[in-house]
Amino acid sequence: MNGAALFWFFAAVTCAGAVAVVVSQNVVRMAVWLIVALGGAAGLFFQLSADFVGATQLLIYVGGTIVLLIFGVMLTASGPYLRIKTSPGEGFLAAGVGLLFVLVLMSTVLTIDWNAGRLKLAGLGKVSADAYETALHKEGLSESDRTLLEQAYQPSAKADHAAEPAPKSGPAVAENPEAADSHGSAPKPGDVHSVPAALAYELNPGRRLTSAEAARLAALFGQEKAVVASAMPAQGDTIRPLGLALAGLRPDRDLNKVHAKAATTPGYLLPFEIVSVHLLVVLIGAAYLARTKRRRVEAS
Amino acid sequence: MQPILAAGTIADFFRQPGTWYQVPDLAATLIAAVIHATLLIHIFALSAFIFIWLERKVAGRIQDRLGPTRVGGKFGWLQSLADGIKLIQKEDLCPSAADGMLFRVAPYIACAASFAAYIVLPLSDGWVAVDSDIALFILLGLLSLEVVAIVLAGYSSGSKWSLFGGMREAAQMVSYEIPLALSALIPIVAAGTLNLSDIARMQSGWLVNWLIFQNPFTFIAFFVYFAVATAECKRAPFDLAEAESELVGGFHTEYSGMRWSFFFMAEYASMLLVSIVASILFLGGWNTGIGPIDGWLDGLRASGAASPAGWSFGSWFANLIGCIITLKKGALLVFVQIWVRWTLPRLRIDQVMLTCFKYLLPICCVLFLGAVAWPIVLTKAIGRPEAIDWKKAKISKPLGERAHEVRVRRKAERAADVDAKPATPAAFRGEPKADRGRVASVAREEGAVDSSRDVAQAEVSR
Amino acid sequence: MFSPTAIPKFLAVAWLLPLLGFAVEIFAGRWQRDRKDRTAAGLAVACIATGFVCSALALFTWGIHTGWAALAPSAHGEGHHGESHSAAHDAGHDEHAKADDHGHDAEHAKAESNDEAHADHAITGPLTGTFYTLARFGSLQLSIDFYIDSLTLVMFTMVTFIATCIHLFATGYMSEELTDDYVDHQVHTRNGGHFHRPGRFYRFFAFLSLFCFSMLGLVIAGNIFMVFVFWELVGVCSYFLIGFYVERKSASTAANKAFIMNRVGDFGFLIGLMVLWTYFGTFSFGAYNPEATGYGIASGLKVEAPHEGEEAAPTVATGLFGMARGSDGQLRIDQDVDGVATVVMTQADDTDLLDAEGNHRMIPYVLLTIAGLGIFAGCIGKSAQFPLQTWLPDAMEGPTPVSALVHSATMVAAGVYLAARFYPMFTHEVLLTIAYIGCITAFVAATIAIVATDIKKVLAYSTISQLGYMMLGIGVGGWGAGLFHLITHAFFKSLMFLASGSVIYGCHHEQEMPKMGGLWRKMPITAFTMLAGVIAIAGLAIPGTPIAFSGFHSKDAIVANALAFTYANPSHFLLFVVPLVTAGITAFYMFRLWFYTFAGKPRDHHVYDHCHESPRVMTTPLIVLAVLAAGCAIGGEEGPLYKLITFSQPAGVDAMDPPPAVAQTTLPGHEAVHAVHSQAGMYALIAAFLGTGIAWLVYGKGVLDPADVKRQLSSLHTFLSEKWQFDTLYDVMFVRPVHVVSSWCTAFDRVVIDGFLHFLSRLTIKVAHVDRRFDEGVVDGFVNLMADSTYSVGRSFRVLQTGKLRQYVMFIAVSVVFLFVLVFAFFPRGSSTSAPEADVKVSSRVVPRPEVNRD
Amino acid sequence: MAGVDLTAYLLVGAVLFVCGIVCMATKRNGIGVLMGVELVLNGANVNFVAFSRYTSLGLDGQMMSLFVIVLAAAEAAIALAIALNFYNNHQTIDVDRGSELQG
Repeated sequence: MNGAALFWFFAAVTCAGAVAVVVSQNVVRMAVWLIVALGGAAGLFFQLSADFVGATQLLIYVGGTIVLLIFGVMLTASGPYLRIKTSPGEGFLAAGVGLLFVLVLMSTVLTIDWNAGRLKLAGLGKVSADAYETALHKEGLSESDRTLLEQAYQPSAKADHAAEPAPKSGPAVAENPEAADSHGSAPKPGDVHSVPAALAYELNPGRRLTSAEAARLAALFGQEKAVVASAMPAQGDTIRPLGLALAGLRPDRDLNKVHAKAATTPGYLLPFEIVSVHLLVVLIGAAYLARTKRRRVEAS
Repeated sequence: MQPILAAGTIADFFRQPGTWYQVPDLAATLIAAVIHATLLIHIFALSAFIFIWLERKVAGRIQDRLGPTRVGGKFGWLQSLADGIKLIQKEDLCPSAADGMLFRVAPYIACAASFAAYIVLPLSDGWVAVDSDIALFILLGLLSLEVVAIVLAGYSSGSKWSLFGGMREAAQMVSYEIPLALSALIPIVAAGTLNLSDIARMQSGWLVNWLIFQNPFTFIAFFVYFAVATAECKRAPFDLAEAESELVGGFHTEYSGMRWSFFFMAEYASMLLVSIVASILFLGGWNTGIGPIDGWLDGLRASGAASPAGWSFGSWFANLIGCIITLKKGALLVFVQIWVRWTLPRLRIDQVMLTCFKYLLPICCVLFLGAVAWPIVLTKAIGRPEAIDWKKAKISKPLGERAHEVRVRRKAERAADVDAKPATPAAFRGEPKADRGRVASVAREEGAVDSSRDVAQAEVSR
Repeated sequence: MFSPTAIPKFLAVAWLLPLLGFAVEIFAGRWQRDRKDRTAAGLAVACIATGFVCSALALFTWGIHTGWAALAPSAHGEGHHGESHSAAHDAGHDEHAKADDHGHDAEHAKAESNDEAHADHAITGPLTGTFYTLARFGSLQLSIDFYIDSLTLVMFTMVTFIATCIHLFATGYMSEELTDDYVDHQVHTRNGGHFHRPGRFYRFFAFLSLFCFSMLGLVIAGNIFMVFVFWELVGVCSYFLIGFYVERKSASTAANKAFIMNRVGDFGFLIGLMVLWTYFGTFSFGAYNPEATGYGIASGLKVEAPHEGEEAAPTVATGLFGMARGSDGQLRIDQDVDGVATVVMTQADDTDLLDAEGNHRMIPYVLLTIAGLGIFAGCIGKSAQFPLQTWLPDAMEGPTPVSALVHSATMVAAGVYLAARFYPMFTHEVLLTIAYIGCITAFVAATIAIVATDIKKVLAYSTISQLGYMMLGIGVGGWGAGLFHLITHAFFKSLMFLASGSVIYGCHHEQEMPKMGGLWRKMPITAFTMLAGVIAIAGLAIPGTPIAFSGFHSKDAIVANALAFTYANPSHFLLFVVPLVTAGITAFYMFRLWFYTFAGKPRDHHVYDHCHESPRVMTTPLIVLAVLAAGCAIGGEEGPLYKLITFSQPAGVDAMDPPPAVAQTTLPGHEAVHAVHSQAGMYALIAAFLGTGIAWLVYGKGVLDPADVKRQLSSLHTFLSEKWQFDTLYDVMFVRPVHVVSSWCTAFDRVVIDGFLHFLSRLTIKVAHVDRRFDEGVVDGFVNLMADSTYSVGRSFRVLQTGKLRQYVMFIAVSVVFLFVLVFAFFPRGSSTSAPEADVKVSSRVVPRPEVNRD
Repeated sequence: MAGVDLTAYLLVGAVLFVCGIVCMATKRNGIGVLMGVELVLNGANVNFVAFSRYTSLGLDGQMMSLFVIVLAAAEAAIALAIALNFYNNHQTIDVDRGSELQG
């Protein structure tokens, strides 16, 4: 509960800060509100157990970039408390467009079932009919689970296509041999032929799933680990994997791999180098651009 | 262990099911937060209280006079209190030329930034509000927020003196953050972690275990860090932002009363903060530096961790001693800062920037390279482990070994933590944890333990 | 120290010291304190004087080792040539016998001929050897060789001695250059002033040193290649020195003229060189041992002193002289069936040389003649013989010491020396050519000298004339006589030049004799030393007594040879008559010069009043030279000098017995010459006295007014003062034809080639015009069309380009929203969203397909 | 927990993003435009981190956000230098005055 409260608190702070940035007319105040917004975003990062990103946000954004911006404000202010006002018409137009934009984005966010993607990646986007039936008729299945199962899945229109590429060993779960390995109730290869209806079930796009429902579904299919294993660890201890990734190693991917023989996941060594060089170049370039120049003689 | 904003063990305490003091989750969190904040604010406020008095006394002694004696108390220790009362009584002025909102909010930002950094500061083993793996990083990030307050104060005052002070402060702080981070990075490189508790833990034992004596580069880095930290707190000889002789008072020229004093509380709090960080990074943190005593205290702490309640009086006592030691070390360094202020003349602003970019920054870079190369050179080329049998000598163990021990200990504690409460219901652990998936976390722990075991085996075989 | 091997060493030191001096002096501008520093001159004098000492030592050593055989009174008591030579041979045989007595065999004695124990009388022939081998290309060896016989030694001593005197004199004469601001009065700047420049004292001496080095190198040279190199070095040095006053137009022109004239001669020289190399395959003069010579210093100083009559070791190849003529000194001429004459080459042991096929190696007689003529062409250029004589008078533009050096010891002597050196290679035809050339030169120059008024010009023409004498002497078989005259002439001519220099110096650079007169009162030493020189060159003597100046003896020898030659070949009587007449003219113009300058009354009081005697540093050399000019040839043909020279005369060449079919002339032998000697001497003396008398009458006594004579014979006078119109002749013969040809070439160039090019260019322009129209009309039109259309399209779109950043952001936002709406409207989210399809799927679930072949 | 899942974070990100866009579109002050850019970048960052937490994106999301933060700092430095140049040339920071490229 406290997590949710903190989220709403930070979300409110972030959004309020962002809106205040848009609304306020004084640049320095804008900067202050930007600090608020970015600090709130940092809080959100902490809340998302991305400690390092949050701290980086604080250090670089709030402590560095904003100070730089304020610095710029001071250097470019032709008078104290400079205000350059926007015309009301423009303001209204921008507000309208912004509203439209936010509506578009929100509708997109809200209409997409994000958990469907997760389940698909875990191999539960399309399950075989017998797996589905097995899960549906498991002993002690609660009513809510049953409803969830029925609502979340619908028969696949392309069952024949889905069945064809199934592996010879015959686990019924389509398209995902890894999932089949850990499928506790998978039928033995011998009785494959005895199953009469080999139709598959796929996720129902009309039913949006919450995270909890997705986790529950995964648990029902015995895929609990697979669904969450690829997500970030719950703890905030992200610096070591991040550092290793920057050094070109991905233990978070490679250690949890089912197939040990698979190629190791590439890290971020090259982007890291590129960004470092880029930063250096940028710093030099900024110093060059901002250096004191001989002021041109005013031509009238 | 947790998202750092979840309030840790105190909250857990109030969530304990079946007890009379069980409160709802949100309330528990709030209570824990308040308790933590109260504790920290005491350090924050008291440190200012004491150090302002100390500053006056030290200044007096250095200037061959007594310093405050009249207001009351022995050695005039009530002077700060009297000052505080006076400041509270003063009118809260806001100049008409000022940007009122920013003018009023700036001191709070300064205080908040300085105070927030205490969140991740361990005063003793486990006595930390948020035990984060990137504690030092967060600390530096929060500390860097203070500059925003200074700049805002300078800008919003509507005065040239303030504006100049703010600009200077902005330039100085942004510049000095680079050598500060770099010099703090040098013990980090040696220790291999950003977790301040772990860093302090691995310095347990004899004096030579302190990171300042780890290698020549950390030794130099300590002094560099201390100088840069002094600049970061805008202390003399780097106090250009408030240079009285030229800028009247710099960014706080227009302030009065409590708002004015907030800046100084923030300053003294920052001084104590960077000093404690220095003591943790270089000077052993809460460790005494005497092997047997440290060993005894560590044993007491371990007994607390091993007990079913999670703590014991012994561990509490050991931590109290550790806390006192930490604060003493910090106070000593603060005293050095005060001493420096009343001894050295102030630099010019261009000299300040020159010192940073032409001297401190290159020195830090060299030190960093040296610190990185040191273990390679020492263990590969010179062969330090073979040269002296550290285990037999029992003076010190190689740092890598110590760090490994600390890591293994932490893993074991975590595993024990998980194992000790297998039946804890999800409600007790809080909704977010359930959301994150306990099984996954356990699996990850196993993986982590496995990997650390692999490392240990590799070391053994080597 | 005085072993035979020391001789080349002494000479090498004498030769290289001036080079060292040059190398140091040329940088004197750097190391000297200022322009007034005389160090360079001192160094130059020291070098050349040391060289003289070394040369004298070498001569002395040589004398020891020949037992002064050259000077010993011969058995016949009359200094007979052949006799003296055979005496030398006898001495060689004696030595040989002595060696046998010591128990050594012949070869052994030869091998150890360098050994001091056996070397007391070892030297009878030339010393040959190699200082340094530069390179070897197959059989061609380029090396620094030496070829030392008595001629070489005498030349060395003479050159170094005279050069020393001239150097000494020059230190006084050139002292005007010892300044930072030398004013050249003969060069006028555009603003009417005179040309100012820093003094070039040191540079003058540097070039003098280099000049001496070159000349000495030429003399010591042991092969013809080396001769050529130093030949050219001498030329370039004379170029530097003649053009010393480079700012004067006349001086630089004269330097160019000298250089170019010499090139003409050198062309012939090169042809001769190539012919010789092609047929003989060696450049070397004397015998050398190809196996004994390596490269570098290690190869140095290998002295070969072959004895006549001894068997030469087979490894010893024979030099040019030995190959052309056998040990008897005769050409071995063969005639094949076609009557083509060839000369068979021999080895040192008189066996025939064989080529690779085993045939006799031989050279066609004609080619040998051509080679000789070529070599002599070089001598013509260098010694200013007809027809290349015109450069020498112009060369007077150089400082007087240079003139003295050029005219006496170095440059012009080089030609005569080379002609003498190559004497064995010359056939009869060549010798005859030499004789005639010399004869013509002597006469022409002498006549011009009569009318010359410039004191140095007179001397210059007399030089040419005397050189002609020398050539004549060599040409008529008087090898010794020619060289004898060369040496004596060197002394008195250098004396006279230095004396004239003294006059010029004393008269402040006044060179015109008509402005002088009576100067002997002012400068007695100069006047009387000059008089000694004049007497010497005129060949005066007191009849019946041995009292005679050097010129008498040497000229007497030449005239005697010419007379003997004329007796032997009556058709060539001119070769006697003309020199005789010339001898009279010589006496005339020389005394004319002396009387003009020193005797009589001063004609120009301005000059007279300001002139003065020269300082002692200049007069001392004059006195020394005067003594030598008078007495160097003491004893005449029985005297030491003549004997020394003729000691190394090529054996037998003066009395060849040629096959009549080949050679048209006969050279007189010694006997013949000796027979006519007193007769010829008398003729010459008479001629000299005649000339002297006329000169005294005209210029001394003033019996005849020269101006009257000049008026009477004005056309002749003009002809003579125009130098026989030689310059005009060359102008007509060479310069104008070249101009004409070049004008033809210009016309061809202008009309044909330029015309063609102009046509091409006009054609190109025409084409370009057409192309331009196409380009402007079609290509540009198309491009412009495109550009215009693009431009108009851009214009229509420019409204959108507001330049306002915020509006662009707004555009982006609006377009994104628009795109979203578009996508949502026209691209629904996949097929499964539509309800009917879902129904279909449900129905499909009802009717499951049977599973087929899941394996 | 009801309500707080990926969608909530994405909505916050959307708000930040749109605020940034609107800020860019309305602010005449050049530095205000820069702040809008920062907001937009932060909206994206929130999305990245949220995806990293709630989807299989994992570490890559955080890594991307790190890169974005660092590059945004670089961008701010450059943009500030440009703004200073702009100010030097126009004596104001009003971006509407810099319309030399108007068509």
